[in-house]
Amino acid sequence: MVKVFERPKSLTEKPFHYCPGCTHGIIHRLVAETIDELGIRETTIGVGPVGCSVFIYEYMDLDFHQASHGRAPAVATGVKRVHPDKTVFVYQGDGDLAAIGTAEIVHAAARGERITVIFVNNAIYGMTGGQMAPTTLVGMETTTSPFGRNKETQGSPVRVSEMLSTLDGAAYVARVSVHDPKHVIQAKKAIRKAFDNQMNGVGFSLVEVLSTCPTNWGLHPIEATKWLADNMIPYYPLGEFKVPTAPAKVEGEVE
Amino acid sequence: MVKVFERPKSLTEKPFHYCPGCTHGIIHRLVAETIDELGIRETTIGVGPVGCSVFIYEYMDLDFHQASHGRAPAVATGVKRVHPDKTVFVYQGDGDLAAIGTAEIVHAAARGERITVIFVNNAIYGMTGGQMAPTTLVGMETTTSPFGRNKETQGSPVRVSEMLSTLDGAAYVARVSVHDPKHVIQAKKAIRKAFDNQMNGVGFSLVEVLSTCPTNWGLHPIEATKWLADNMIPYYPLGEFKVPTAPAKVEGEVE
Amino acid sequence: MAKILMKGNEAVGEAAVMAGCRYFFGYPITPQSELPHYMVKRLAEVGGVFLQAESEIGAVNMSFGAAGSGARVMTSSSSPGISLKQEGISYLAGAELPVVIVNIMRGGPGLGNIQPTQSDYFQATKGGGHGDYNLIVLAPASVQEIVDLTIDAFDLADKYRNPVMILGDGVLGQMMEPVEIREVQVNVPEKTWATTGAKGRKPNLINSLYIVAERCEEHNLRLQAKFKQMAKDNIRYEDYLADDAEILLVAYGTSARIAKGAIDRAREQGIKVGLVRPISLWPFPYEHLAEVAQKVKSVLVVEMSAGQMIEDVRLALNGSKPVDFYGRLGGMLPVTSEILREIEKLAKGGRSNG
Amino acid sequence: MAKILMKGNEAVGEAAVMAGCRYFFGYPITPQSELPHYMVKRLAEVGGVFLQAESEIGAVNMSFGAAGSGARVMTSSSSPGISLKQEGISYLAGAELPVVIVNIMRGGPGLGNIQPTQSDYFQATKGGGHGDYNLIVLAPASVQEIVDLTIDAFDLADKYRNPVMILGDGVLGQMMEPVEIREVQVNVPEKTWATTGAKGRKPNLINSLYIVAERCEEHNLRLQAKFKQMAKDNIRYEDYLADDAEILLVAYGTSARIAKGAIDRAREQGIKVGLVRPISLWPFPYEHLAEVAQKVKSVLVVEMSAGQMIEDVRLALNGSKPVDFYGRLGGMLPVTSEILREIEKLAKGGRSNG
Amino acid sequence: MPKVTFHEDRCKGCELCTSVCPKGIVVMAKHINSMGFHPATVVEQDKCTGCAFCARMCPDVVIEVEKEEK
Amino acid sequence: MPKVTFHEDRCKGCELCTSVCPKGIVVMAKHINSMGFHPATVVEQDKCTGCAFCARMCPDVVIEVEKEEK
Amino acid sequence: MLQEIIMAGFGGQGIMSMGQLLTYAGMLENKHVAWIPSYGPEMRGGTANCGVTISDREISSPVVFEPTAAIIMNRPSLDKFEPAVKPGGIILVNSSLIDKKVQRTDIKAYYIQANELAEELGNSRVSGMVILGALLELTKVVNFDSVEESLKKVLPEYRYNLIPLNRKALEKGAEVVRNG
Amino acid sequence: MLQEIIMAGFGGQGIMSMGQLLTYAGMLENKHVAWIPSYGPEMRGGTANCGVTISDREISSPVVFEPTAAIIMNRPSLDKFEPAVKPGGIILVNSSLIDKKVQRTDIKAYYIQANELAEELGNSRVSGMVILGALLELTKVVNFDSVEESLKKVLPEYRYNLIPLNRKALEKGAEVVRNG
Ligand SMILES: Cc1ncc(C[n+]2csc(CCOP(=O)(O)OP(=O)(O)O)c2C)c(N)n1
Ligand SMILES: Cc1ncc(C[n+]2csc(CCOP(=O)(O)OP(=O)(O)O)c2C)c(N)n1
Ligand code: SF4
Ligand code: SF4
Ligand code: SF4
Ligand code: SF4
Ligand code: SF4
Ligand code: SF4
Ligand SMILES: [Mg+2]
Ligand SMILES: [Mg+2]
Repeated sequence: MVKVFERPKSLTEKPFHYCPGCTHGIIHRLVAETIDELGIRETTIGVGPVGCSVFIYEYMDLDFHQASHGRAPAVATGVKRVHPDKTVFVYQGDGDLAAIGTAEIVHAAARGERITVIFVNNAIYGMTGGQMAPTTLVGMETTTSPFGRNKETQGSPVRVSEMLSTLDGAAYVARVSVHDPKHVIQAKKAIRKAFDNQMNGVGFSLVEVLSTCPTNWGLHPIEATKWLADNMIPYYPLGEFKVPTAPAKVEGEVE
Repeated sequence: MVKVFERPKSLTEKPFHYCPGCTHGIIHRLVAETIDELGIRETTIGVGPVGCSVFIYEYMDLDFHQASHGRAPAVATGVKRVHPDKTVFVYQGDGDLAAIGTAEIVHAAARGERITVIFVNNAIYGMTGGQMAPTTLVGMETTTSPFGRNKETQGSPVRVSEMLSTLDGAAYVARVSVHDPKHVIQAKKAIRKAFDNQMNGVGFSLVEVLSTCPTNWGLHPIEATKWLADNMIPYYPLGEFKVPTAPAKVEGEVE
Repeated sequence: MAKILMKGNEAVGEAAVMAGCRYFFGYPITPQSELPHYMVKRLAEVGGVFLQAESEIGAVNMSFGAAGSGARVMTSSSSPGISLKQEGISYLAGAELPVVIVNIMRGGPGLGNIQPTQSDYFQATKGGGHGDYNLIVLAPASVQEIVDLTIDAFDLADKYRNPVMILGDGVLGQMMEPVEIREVQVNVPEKTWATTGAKGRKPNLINSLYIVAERCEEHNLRLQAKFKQMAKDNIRYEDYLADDAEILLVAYGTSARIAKGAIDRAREQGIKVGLVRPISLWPFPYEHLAEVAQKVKSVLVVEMSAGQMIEDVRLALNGSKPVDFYGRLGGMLPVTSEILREIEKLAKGGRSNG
Repeated sequence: MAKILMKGNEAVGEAAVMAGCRYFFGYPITPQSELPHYMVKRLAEVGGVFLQAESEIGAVNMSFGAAGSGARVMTSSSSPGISLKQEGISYLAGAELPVVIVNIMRGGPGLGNIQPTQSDYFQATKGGGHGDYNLIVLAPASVQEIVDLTIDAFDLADKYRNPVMILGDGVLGQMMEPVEIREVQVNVPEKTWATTGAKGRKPNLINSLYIVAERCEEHNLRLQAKFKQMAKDNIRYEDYLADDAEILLVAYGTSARIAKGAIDRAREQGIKVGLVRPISLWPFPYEHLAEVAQKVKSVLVVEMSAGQMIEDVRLALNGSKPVDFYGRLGGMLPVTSEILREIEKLAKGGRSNG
Repeated sequence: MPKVTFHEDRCKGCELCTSVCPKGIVVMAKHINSMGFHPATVVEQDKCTGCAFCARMCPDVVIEVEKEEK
Repeated sequence: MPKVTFHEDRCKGCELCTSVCPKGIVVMAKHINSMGFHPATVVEQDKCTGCAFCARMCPDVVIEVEKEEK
Repeated sequence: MLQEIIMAGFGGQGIMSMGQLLTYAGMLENKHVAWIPSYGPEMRGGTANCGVTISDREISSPVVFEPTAAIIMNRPSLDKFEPAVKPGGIILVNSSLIDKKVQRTDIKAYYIQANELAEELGNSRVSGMVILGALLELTKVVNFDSVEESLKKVLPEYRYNLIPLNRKALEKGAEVVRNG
Repeated sequence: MLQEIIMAGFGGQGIMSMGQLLTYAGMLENKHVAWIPSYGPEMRGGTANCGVTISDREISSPVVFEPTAAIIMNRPSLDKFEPAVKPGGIILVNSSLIDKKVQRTDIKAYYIQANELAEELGNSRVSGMVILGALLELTKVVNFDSVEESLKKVLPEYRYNLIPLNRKALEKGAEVVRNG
């Protein structure tokens, strides 16, 4: 007998504190699997956000930085500049990355920082009690859009992957989902590519992962995955928005 | 004899403090002309940036807010929400808007704030002594890129208009230039549209104006206009990136 | 007048609405979230604007715009978010804009935690932002007082054209007490300086830039004169069994409430102990404290911090009395019995070593 | 050792490089721009990294990442930019990261102007960010001292794993004086806590989050013990003709230089006046000041602010001596002759009313 | 024959695994685990194809899957 | 006949107007204005078409253009 | 009269609302009242507790450190709050959910099969009200009518049908401790 | 010896570098020196000035409020700095550019046709050096050799050919005031 599926080595034994059915856990696992596959646990440094995944450093058996809300890409920039030979990745929620951290992610991408960003879009502020995020769909009820997000007064959801794809510095940008096993497998591939790029010295890579928040969506976990498929994917189409065009540059090479 | 060209009424008599040949002056004039044409001097509120144009409030005969560096779109949001019936415009440089103010402009656009943004892109920090801006072209020498902007370490210039065009909330986004009279006339048309949109209750409008900084580019004003045409326009193509699709909504109407 | 049971955070919101505030700009953060959650619904009822900004910086600058446009405006956050607002707060003070800022303090430094603290006292009272400026800082200790002080805060902000801060903590924000919801006569002074469109008058300018040093000094001198006036007119405090006290406690907000509990128990033992509770932290009741302290043997400051207000207490007493300290840190609450122990120590003539 | 003539801002940069700093993260702002302009070239020579961030917030958080990765790091700004960094500074203190932060102060509040001031004293010394923490704050008064203190700043930051601030102003940043460029023995302590990849050891974590209040309190108590030690070991000051002084001036940085000029002139008139110049603003030389002041008749504090350090002076003297104040605001410099006039007033037994 | 193992203590009873098993052999147990949740479990283990859908979908890494070597 | 007027005191001598006049009739004066710049001025006013290119290009709003009513 | 009451259990047991209900009742009787929740990371972890102070005099500290009475709805809460109860105070344990006994002898412990009693009344969800009834009986902190009255303030009108059941639960709890 | 010197004029006249040169020379003579610019909004406006302090003793204040000597290269600077000069001090006016006369009688004024003298030497750009020469002659603050030496430190090597001209300009200025 061989194990065809087991707990990745890069995860600690600590149980996740996430709510039942929250897909943050799946995404953590995919990152850990990727790090295991690449054999880079000892040379990878993670940067975590403020959000439900704030404790990611307890779950991953890696060196980690706990960054201030929204600033993980700037922290990762500091880390990567000191350790250009290490793999540096960032894990951020949509409030963290797409609201308060907009400037930091845009400019990390524009600079082509050689980091990998895992961007968990669950269309809500999970940790603080289900407030509207920049990614909240129009009409969606949250604690700060109790009558449903009103496009006229509260604006339209930001499509982060599309926005960042306009930047020359962004080498790889993809949107995936984890609402069913097939998509989980695709998500894993995208995450793998995003790490591969960094190791090849290619610039900034970001994978946007559509994720559920059963608690704040007020849905059973299974309903939540359906809701994601039915409502989020139409507005947030899946796919690769940008793939590296030029052959990978050797670190430090300058045009 | 009739005056076919005269000083717009919305300008005060105060001479601009700009360096000789700095096209900030042309752009100020175009905004003033537009306000004159629309007859909205008494119902318009301006919000100025920190940058060479920080004294715009001395030159325009309007109510004005002097905003903190980069935050003019947020200030304008506050103004517009209190005075939805007034015309609110923002004037910002590229350091102000595209660096420190990234989050504020992206989210004003995403919200579809009914404001008009005049975005002066001169590819440099003028006021503080010619440092590299997010819009500085690759290879361009500035006080903080003395060896020329290095794409590998300092990143690639941000195309703001293209980036903001990905947002549903942005109704009108255009890039124009003022390096010769023909383009000045086109620029004026775009600015006019951006004000018209607001008055029609259409969402967020932004006009990116390519502008010169003879002083920090180290060029004679005439050379500077040529340099703009030859170097900036190829990287920053002119045109309308987004025009309102739906018929203008009446203020307050909600879908 | 009807009493209703309310959470502190919600009471801030209700009081703001009572005071005529129709604009709220915020960004989510624990432990103040009940305030925006309340405001989004309540402002919809009264035709106001609730806007969740992209960040605390967005929120404070939206407040700048709305206040400069003549509106009564509130913005709210908790410690890390308030740190982010420091540049904006300095701008509000410099441009003389009336905004009510709420800080429901939590554990620090850094991300810390979401438990109640009082460790932003210095930031609030000495100026966390750059330049010479002062906020009026009001520290309620009950839900009723939250209502009263929030209403006053709007009047004071308008009166002086200056930002006013309500400084609370998680305990005050989350606890429920009865409050009287009274009719408030909203008297907003005419704001001829606000940007409303330059119709039939010279343009109005909302500004903190004075590029020529001489002008900037003049502006600052004018501000300083205003701060002096503000300081003179707005000293607030509560004395609790201070008349005959031999031991004087000084504490504000939640720690003052807990201190009162300890005082009650000490009094039961016959120890003559009282409390001065500063309600306005800026202006600080220096003179009152000095006066009350004249008659006491020793002074104990109780804070949920490493000791911040104690500096103001020492400045007030100017060496006239020994000042001891009992504090808890990082989101822990002072405990009645522990305060009692410190009191007993002082009563025996020792020094507290809290 | 060769002397060269250098601008203060450039001297900060050169000293940083001498101290082994190879990472600089900044964002342009007057009047500190010569520092990044110098660093971008100098770091290229020594194989370091100069990075212009998208904002001051970006810069302080990049510094967080680089310092947590084990590097010697500097970030620099001026007043409004430093206000924006307050959340980040609180995080640096909370996560115990050694970063040298430079503030070349300018006029405030708000946008103010770009002229020299000292009005960020409170922000620097009392904590402009949230939570209980302290920075070591060093205030040079000459270009040579800029070099010396900047070098020390890196050592202190590493020694205590704490951010250290160099607090200057436009005069110090822009003026030129000779400096000795000496060989510096760079001794960076081993940083076993830094994130370098968890190879053959447990993972390292750079963190300021302690979600359980008990843990957060423990963390804070540990920090407080460290701050106490820092305060004990790092008091710095200069006495100038203070031995026989009957009138004592207290001033730091640029205003101390100008005060010395006034003292020289007063001494020519036979007035016995001296100066204590705090070099470390935190820790403040409370005890030394109290000691020196014992022998004097009166004390005059000179600041380029509305009076901030004066609170620490009053805390030091604890009521033992009257403390007068002369200050200039909004970017104006104190003038030698005006300080002299205040000294003369005090010499005649009057009170200064600066 | 493929084998799935549930580390029951970690299960939060979210039921996602049950919804994705192509064989429908993952169900929720009646009992409560140490965290207070009804854990998932497999019935009719012999029908399992070892596809690992359940495991890939489990947010709490409860499930291990083994297969015979080929 | 069209007429251009230069508010000479405001001119900063940037020469942009000279570079865009299709008739080449805008030139820099020898003298220095109150701000210390050589101001622009028009020679051969009669060749002016009133196109206002000079005025549109002037960053300092120095130039006014008049035309006969049609 | 000063009663400082802790109510503690799992999230979802309605602890917080029960505390608010009691507080409301105190307010209706013109007493001084305060309610204070514990908040923070524990909340997601599952435990929930709140403190209720009801007094004739102004309330000094709303934070309850040494409760005069404690209602305990799960095992971890018993461990946490048993040591805190004021000597001479009372502790009410829902023995349907907790098999452990109170160790201290200087406080008075009551074990109430609240879930069973509630089910007897036809609805297991009123187990909290059963214990609350016991508390009222033992402390007389407020009277039953006030609690019933507050229910009206707290419940939406279409839920008023639940009031008689809740009243019965209160009385059931009272009866149990009255009888020993 | 304590000399506090103001140099003031238009931007572009090389005022700042001239001040730095003098400072450098003082340093070479092992004197205590400080150079301080005015900065800020004026700079873009056009005026530029700096203060140089050279002293035998440690320099207290590097800020020059009451200069012992002032070099004035444009009219606005004359208006600004004439009142500031210390009684008994000297003021050197470039009379090629300024037709106004110094009003004060308690200071000594020198008018130097610096531009004409410089042109005589073949290069109008050394007008500043002419005035500096006059200052050195009058104050003896540093000697000519030190200034020449500092020029070597300040100029790139391929510019060393300019040194003799500058030296001549210094001497010219000295000569003018020596004689008159
Ligand atoms: C400066 C600052 N502002 C606000 C907060 C409060 N806060 C914590 S997490 C969070 C948002 C979390 O949402 P998201 O990033 O979408 O992550 P999720 O919880 O949904 O995974 C906020 C606003 C904070 N900690 N710091
Ligand atoms: C918070 C803050 N950071 C930095 C500055 C300094 N600053 C003033 S203007 C400016 C940039 C100006 O560049 P840009 O926006 O491109 O305008 P331009 O001068 O080129 O028109 C900067 C960085 C400031 N005033 N405030
Ligand atoms: S609140 Fe939402 S995002 Fe956070 S752990 Fe629960 S389900 Fe996941
Ligand atoms: S510095 Fe550049 S942008 Fe600023 S006024 Fe001068 S030319 Fe214009
Ligand atoms: S491995 Fe596949 S078949 Fe087996 S239990 Fe899991 S999902 Fe069902
Ligand atoms: S998916 Fe995992 S946590 Fe959820 S029920 Fe199945 S085994 Fe349990
Ligand atoms: S109006 Fe036209 S033709 Fe006349 S001067 Fe101007 S540019 Fe030349
Ligand atoms: S464009 Fe205007 S400012 Fe420039 S030279 Fe012509 S008239 Fe003068
Ligand atoms: Mg989220
Ligand atoms: Mg620019």
